[in-house]
Amino acid sequence: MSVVDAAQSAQKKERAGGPRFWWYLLRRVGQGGIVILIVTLIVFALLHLAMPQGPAAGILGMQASQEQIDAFNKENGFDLPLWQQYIHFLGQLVQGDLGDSFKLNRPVADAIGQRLPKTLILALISMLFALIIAIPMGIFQAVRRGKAADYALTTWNFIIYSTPSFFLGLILVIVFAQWLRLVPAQAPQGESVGEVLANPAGLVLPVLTAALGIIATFSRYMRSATIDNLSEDYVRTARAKGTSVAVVITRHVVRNSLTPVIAMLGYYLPVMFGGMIVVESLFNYPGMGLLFWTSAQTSDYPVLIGCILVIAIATVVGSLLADIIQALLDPRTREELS
Amino acid sequence: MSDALLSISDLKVTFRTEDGAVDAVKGIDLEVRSGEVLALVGESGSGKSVTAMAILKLLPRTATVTGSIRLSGRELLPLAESDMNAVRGSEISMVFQEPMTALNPSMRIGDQITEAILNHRKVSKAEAWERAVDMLRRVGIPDPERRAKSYPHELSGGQRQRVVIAIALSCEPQLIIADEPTTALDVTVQAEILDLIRRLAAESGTAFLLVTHNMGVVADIADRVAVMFRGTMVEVGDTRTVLTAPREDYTKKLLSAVPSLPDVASVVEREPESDAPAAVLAFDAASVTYRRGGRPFLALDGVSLRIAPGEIVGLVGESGSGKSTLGRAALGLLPLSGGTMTLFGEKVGRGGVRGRRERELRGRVGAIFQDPGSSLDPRMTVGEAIAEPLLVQRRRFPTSAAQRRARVAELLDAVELPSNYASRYPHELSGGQRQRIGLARAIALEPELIIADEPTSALDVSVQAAVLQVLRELQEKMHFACLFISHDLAVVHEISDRVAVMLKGEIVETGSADDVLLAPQHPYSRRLLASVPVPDPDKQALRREARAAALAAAP
Amino acid sequence: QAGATGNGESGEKDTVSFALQVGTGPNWILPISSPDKMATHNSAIKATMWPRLFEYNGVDGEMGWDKKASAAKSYEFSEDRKTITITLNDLDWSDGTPVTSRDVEFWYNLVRFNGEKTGGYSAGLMPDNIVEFTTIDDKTFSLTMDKVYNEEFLLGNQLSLMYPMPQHVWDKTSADGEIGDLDRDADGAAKVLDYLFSEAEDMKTYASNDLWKTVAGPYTVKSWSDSGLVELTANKKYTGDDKPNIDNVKFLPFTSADAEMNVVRSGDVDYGYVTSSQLTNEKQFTDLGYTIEPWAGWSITYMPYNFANPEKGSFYKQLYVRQALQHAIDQETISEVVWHGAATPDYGPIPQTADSNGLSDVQKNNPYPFDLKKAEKLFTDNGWVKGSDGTLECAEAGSGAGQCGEGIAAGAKAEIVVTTQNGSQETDNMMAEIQSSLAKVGVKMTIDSKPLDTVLTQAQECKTGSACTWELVFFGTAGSWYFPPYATGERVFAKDTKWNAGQYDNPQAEELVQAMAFSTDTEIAKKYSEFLATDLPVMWMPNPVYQVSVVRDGLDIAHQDPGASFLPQRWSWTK
Amino acid sequence: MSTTTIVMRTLTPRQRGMRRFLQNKLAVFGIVTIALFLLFCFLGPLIHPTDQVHTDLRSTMLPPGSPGHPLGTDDVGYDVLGRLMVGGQISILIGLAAGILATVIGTLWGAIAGYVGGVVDTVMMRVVDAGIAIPATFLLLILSAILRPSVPLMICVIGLVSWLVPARLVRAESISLKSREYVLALRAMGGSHSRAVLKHIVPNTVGTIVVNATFQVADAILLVAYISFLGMGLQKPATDWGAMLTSGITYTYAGAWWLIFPAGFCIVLTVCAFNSIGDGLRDFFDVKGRAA
Ligand SMILES: Nc1ncnc2c1ncn2[C@@H]1O[C@H](COP(=O)(O)OP(=O)(O)OP(=O)(O)O)[C@@H](O)[C@H]1O
Ligand SMILES: Nc1ncnc2c1ncn2[C@@H]1O[C@H](COP(=O)(O)OP(=O)(O)OP(=O)(O)O)[C@@H](O)[C@H]1O
Ligand SMILES: [Mg+2]
Ligand SMILES: [Mg+2]
Repeated sequence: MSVVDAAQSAQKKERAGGPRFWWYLLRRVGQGGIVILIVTLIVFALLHLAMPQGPAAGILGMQASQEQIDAFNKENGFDLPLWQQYIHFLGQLVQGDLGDSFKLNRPVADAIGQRLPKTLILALISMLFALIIAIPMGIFQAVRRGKAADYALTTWNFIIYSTPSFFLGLILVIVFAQWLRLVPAQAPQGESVGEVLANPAGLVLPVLTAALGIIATFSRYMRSATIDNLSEDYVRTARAKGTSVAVVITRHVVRNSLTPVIAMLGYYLPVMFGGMIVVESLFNYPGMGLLFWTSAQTSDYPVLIGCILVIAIATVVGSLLADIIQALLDPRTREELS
Repeated sequence: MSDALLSISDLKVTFRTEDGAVDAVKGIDLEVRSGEVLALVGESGSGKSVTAMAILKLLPRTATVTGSIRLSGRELLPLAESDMNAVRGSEISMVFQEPMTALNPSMRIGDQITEAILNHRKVSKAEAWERAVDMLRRVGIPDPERRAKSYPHELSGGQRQRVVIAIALSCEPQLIIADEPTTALDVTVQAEILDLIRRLAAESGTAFLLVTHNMGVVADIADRVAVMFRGTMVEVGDTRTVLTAPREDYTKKLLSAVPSLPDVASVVEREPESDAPAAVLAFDAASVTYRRGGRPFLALDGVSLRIAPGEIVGLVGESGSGKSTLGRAALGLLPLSGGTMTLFGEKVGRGGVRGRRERELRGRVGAIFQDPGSSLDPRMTVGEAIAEPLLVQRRRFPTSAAQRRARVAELLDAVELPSNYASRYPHELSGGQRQRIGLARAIALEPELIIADEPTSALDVSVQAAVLQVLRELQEKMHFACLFISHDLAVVHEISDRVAVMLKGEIVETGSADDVLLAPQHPYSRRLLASVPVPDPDKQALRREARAAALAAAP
Repeated sequence: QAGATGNGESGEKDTVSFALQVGTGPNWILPISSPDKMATHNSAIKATMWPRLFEYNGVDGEMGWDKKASAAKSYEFSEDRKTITITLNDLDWSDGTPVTSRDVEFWYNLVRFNGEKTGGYSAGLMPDNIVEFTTIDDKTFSLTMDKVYNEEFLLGNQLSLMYPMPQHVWDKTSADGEIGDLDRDADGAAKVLDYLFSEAEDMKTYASNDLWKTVAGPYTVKSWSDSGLVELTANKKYTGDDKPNIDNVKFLPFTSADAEMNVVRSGDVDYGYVTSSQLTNEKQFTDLGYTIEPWAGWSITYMPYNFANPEKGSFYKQLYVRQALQHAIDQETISEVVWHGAATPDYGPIPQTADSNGLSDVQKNNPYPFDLKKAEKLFTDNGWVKGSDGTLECAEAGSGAGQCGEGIAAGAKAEIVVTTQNGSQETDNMMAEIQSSLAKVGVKMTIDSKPLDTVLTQAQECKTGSACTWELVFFGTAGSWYFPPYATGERVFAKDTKWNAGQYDNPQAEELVQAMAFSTDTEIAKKYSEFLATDLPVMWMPNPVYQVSVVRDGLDIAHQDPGASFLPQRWSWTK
Repeated sequence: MSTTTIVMRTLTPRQRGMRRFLQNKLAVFGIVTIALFLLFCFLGPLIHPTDQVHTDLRSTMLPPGSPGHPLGTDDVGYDVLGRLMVGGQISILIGLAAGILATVIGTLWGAIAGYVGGVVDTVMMRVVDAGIAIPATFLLLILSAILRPSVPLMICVIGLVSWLVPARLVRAESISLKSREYVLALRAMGGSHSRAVLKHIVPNTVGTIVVNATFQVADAILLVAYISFLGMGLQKPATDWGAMLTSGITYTYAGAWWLIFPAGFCIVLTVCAFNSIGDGLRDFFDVKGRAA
């Protein structure tokens, strides 16, 4: 056996699940930690450079006295030097304490804890719905590459992608809720996920607004990944076995094309959350995006930082998950995992 | 003609491309008989692969195929796609060149074989699986039950090629088309695969249409040979006749360009290696360690090697043995993790000269790389590429733009290219021309040492012969020393004064080219040498036996 | 879904749904607020459960004492006008105990010992200005004040802050603590308030916590969600005269005005609002079965000039400059076109939206009507000439007649920066219009728009000692300043008060401002109105309505209170 | 040489790419559309001059077809057609400038990270990851609370939130390019690292860069629109299509379609056009996957 074989057989002993995998996982988690640290730095710096005098006047409103403002600043540590504030903030963060909202009469963790599931459920449904449409669409386009159907779908996707979602949402509301009166104009109003799910009609427009853009984006990814894979040698091998084109696509190509698409998913999370601001405000669905929006308007720093952190963590975890799923789909990357 | 299994007549293939129609195959006739191995040879682009793909109707939609292809008398060209699927894999199968990419990376190999079986045989999944395991065993994969559950990346190149062959064999087709099945493999592995093909042809009476450009392979395995040249069939005939007494000029030219090792001489007494004190390059117990996935990997393991001024040292060994690593270390692209390296008598690297002085020393070393495609920046003109060393080292050799232009013309002339090529881009040149540009760039600063890493392995034999010729002439003129890395033993023999053999990061044998290549001492050197097929059927038959004997003797 | 479920065809309508303004989700229940929980709806909702001692509002069309909704039945001043004796209505707490003087004292004690902690507290005023609280009997008590106050000021602006609170239930320091007279000493009062605050921090328990079940008003909490969806239901034990007509009131929070309007258009809200731009097509809503009723606020709208700005202060200190700028504001057209009629011109410190006897004729008749020529002339008469780019430049520096004025250097340009709150199209358009008018005069105006909170913070910069760079600030998209019933200016225009952000300082004005609180002269308000309307301490701006309400046909909401409060007990279904 | 003659006859990749680009109907549509929009926005005001500085409260909300106002007027009396032109100038300008800024930063960042590798790469890429993990809209919202919106500021802000994707793409290419033999050759002859990055790595990622840049421009134009929607738009009298659309939406139910659809249409069409060009350029630069 050659050197290559020897090296490979050595690696074989340690596949996913072996100590190398855990080492890899550890390293990735460590890197994620660094990413989150950088996020906190960016956000912290941004907020405090932005408003050196602190948010007190805005928070306490016009009726508050100077003494009350001073007391507020003292209580929240806004009178300390910036770096001390940062260290203090990190210290609390490590203990899992996101602090208290200035405006909402509750701890940040509580506020996010209540809003996050609502946003997540909406995001998840939209994402699933979008992928169920986008993946077959991309494959279809790749197979029909250059034909009229491909052109038509590409054009459609471009148009949807190019339409600002607030405009798109508005058009959907006008058409489906007000003209045709098929579905309600606002999202389900329940506090819990269960209540939200109990009203599927209310979910139609918000999900559609969020999903159309995702479909446009991901069907393009899927299309080009599929096109790439269709020109791979293994497709030729499969065809030489006498496997029909349809089977080659479903059995061989799809799986390999999904890999890059899944890798994109992890990084799409923040974009998704960002888009939720529009959907939530348009459909009266008080989730994370809106929480962030109102907090930005009212300088509610703890909530702002909390939201960004949650999303940053979600993104880090998301891309880690995407990598792991990718490895499950593609044995080649398992190699990279070790 | 009735015994012809496959008969092709007046096959024409035309591609519609953006530059107009390309006639890839211009009306060829060919026959493959049952149980024979027919080799299809010819230089790159002559239409070998297109012919092979046309038979299975796997050409892209841009291709127009005319003529007739008959399998056991049945015309294939008019068949519908579904009927053709019944033929593919069942009556005719195909083995492709690149074992690395020919398999679906995310499917277990057992499943990939089973798929072929289930496509054509009405058997249960379990039966098919059993048969797949059996096929793996037949192609010589150890522990086939376990291997069937592996994914392609877990196998070595040779094993993967065996799997591809197993897929092709799985439905016992009458004909297997193998398009360069061994080109991507090491010579030792290539020899194993060729053995396998020969055995299968003999055992099951399957006919092989073997596409190759390697005359040694042809000599080793083929019953008959067909020679193609630019889409036409130049010569078809019995292997021995074609190789030893070619009729056509093109065949003769092709054969003469193939370098070959002279016959094994009797074992000569070796002179002990004399330590020339004035080595231009000397490695002393040098080691290089790579980090792979966080773990160290020793790619060079205590290597000692010296190159005297004006001397050409060949470096051989199979893939992954560390040849390129050694070359890169010599170029200063990799730091040594142990041992020392001396350039022109001065120690470089850790503890040696550094900074400008080191860069000055480096300026006295030139480099040529394997791939003529990637060794030139596609966005730089030939002139810019050749002038780059002058520009980079302009502190040492101050030059004006005009001087550089003049020098570029001079260098182009030296590598026998017209000077107006300076304004061309690499993609406007052929592979051989590109490699000459690489050569011109390497000698621009009149180096005392050139590191050449597989400078001709990507070229056709005839082109390779021309490039080697230029290199040799330049060396005679300029007297640079050269580290010549190659896996082609014949080429190395032709050009080198001394040869070093590498195995797993170590140099196992050094000596004069004749000593090492004609009378190897180390068992590995011997095995390596025995695996190289020579383009002479009779000699090759002898070598094959010798190799078998050597293998049997080895533990 | 979340709409008025009781509005269906079927029988009695016993529910009404009210859309809360964006970002005003109710988040506080205790009558004493913490400083950061001062949202207007909090106090309106609280007042339906714990009636104020003196409820002042404008539901009758005029700001005045609303006896029906108050805890006090009558009052009487002593000879020296320093002591006021108050008699309480026959109200009972929902547990049957009567509302007594002790309950008022309880509020007084908690606030007096915890002033700094409570929202709306302002040193020297309520309750610091009460020198003695004397309980006469269960239903009567008297308050002795430190000074003689203007009667309207005392009742409308000071005593209206008091709430009787159920001392017999709340006067404790933990859930199972003893009820006692803990509030009567400073230490105990602090602990009691801390305890009540900590309970009030937990919005989830508002409907279940026993503390909040003891009410004396017409309503009690049925549910209260984290997102601010509040449902009130009639207090069955209510013994007052202000019985509710509709049993259930739902307050719906919204995430954006767009969302709210979509819901209104789907018919899921009984009493909501729309942006004023909808007034361009009222029919849209009348067709859907709504009536549009702009809700005017008891407010004024203005932009403070920053007299303390080290660079530009001297520019704004020139009365002719302020006059010229004021002449360039076309309040009538802006109100009519930009606000689509949902704003009223405002020329001085007394709200002009409801009738009041404090409004002077000078203010009413606009001392500085829109006149670009006059504006330009004011500049050119004072030593300014137009430069090549059309912007005025000071040519005659100096403080004499016909010169630019003290502190303005020759060559100084007439350039102003307005920091304005963002997020409102009407405000943006108004600023664009003013910018355009000023450009015609020769004044270059730069607009810097920020979120409201940022604007407010910036406006305080000069006071907190950080950079003092702003020139004019606008925070009046929904009115700049809402007054208590008696529209005094001591917190806006007095020399040292916090919200005199631009540090306006005029001894004559100062005297009038103080007199508003202490003078017994009934004409004092008019003098004050006249002086500030002409002296221009701020740039007077059109005063937008509190909101443009849409009310479902058949719902009678009486008059909308300019004080931005609402009394759902007065609402009724007429069909 | 035998191959030379063949090579001489064929087209250069550039010409080949050009032809392929022109075959892509969407890409041609994109080019034509952008050209028309440029004419409309920059030459249009010469043909249809309007006052886009001073408001005119006496003629607000005039419907299309009113004398002198082919597309009507908006809520402070600006002529809508003229406003589309000046708004378009700004939208396109911000889009292009921000797209280019993002591309330049991203390219250099990615090329250096990929080329240097090791710890530097790790740190640089963690910064990129951190940037990606914060939704751009979130950053924009925070910044909107702080800064005074102006055209240069918007360019910077959008540029600063959009360089991350090109940085990742270029890094990936840079890693594969740095082991190309021409880079090795340069280093072997003693060439400097900066020469390797600037002369070999960056120019060879040009395909990726240019394709991505067109998408960046499209995204930047969309982002400008979102910024307006989120309340950080430009102050009047300056405007952009996003601001026009956002303010027009207020009048949806007033039936003032001319305040909504023309601006919306312009955004959708330009963004579409830039995307189509990017798609065409992908074909122009990339031969991969043409067969089959
Ligand atoms: N899909 C295609 N489109 C256009 N031309 C093609 C296509 N495939 C092959 N050709 C052309 O057909 C000719 C023959 O190609 P072919 O692949 O058969 O060569 P070959 O003999 O197999 O060479 P090699 O030894 O390099 O594999 C070449 O000139 C090639 O450029
Ligand atoms: N950058 C690298 N990182 C990690 N391992 C490497 C790297 N480059 C080479 N190797 C490993 O080092 C060993 C020697 O590689 P090298 O390229 O020197 O082999 P070679 O003899 O040139 O082979 P070939 O004939 O295939 O070119 C191989 O096992 C290879 O996998
Ligand atoms: Mg071939
Ligand atoms: Mg090598």
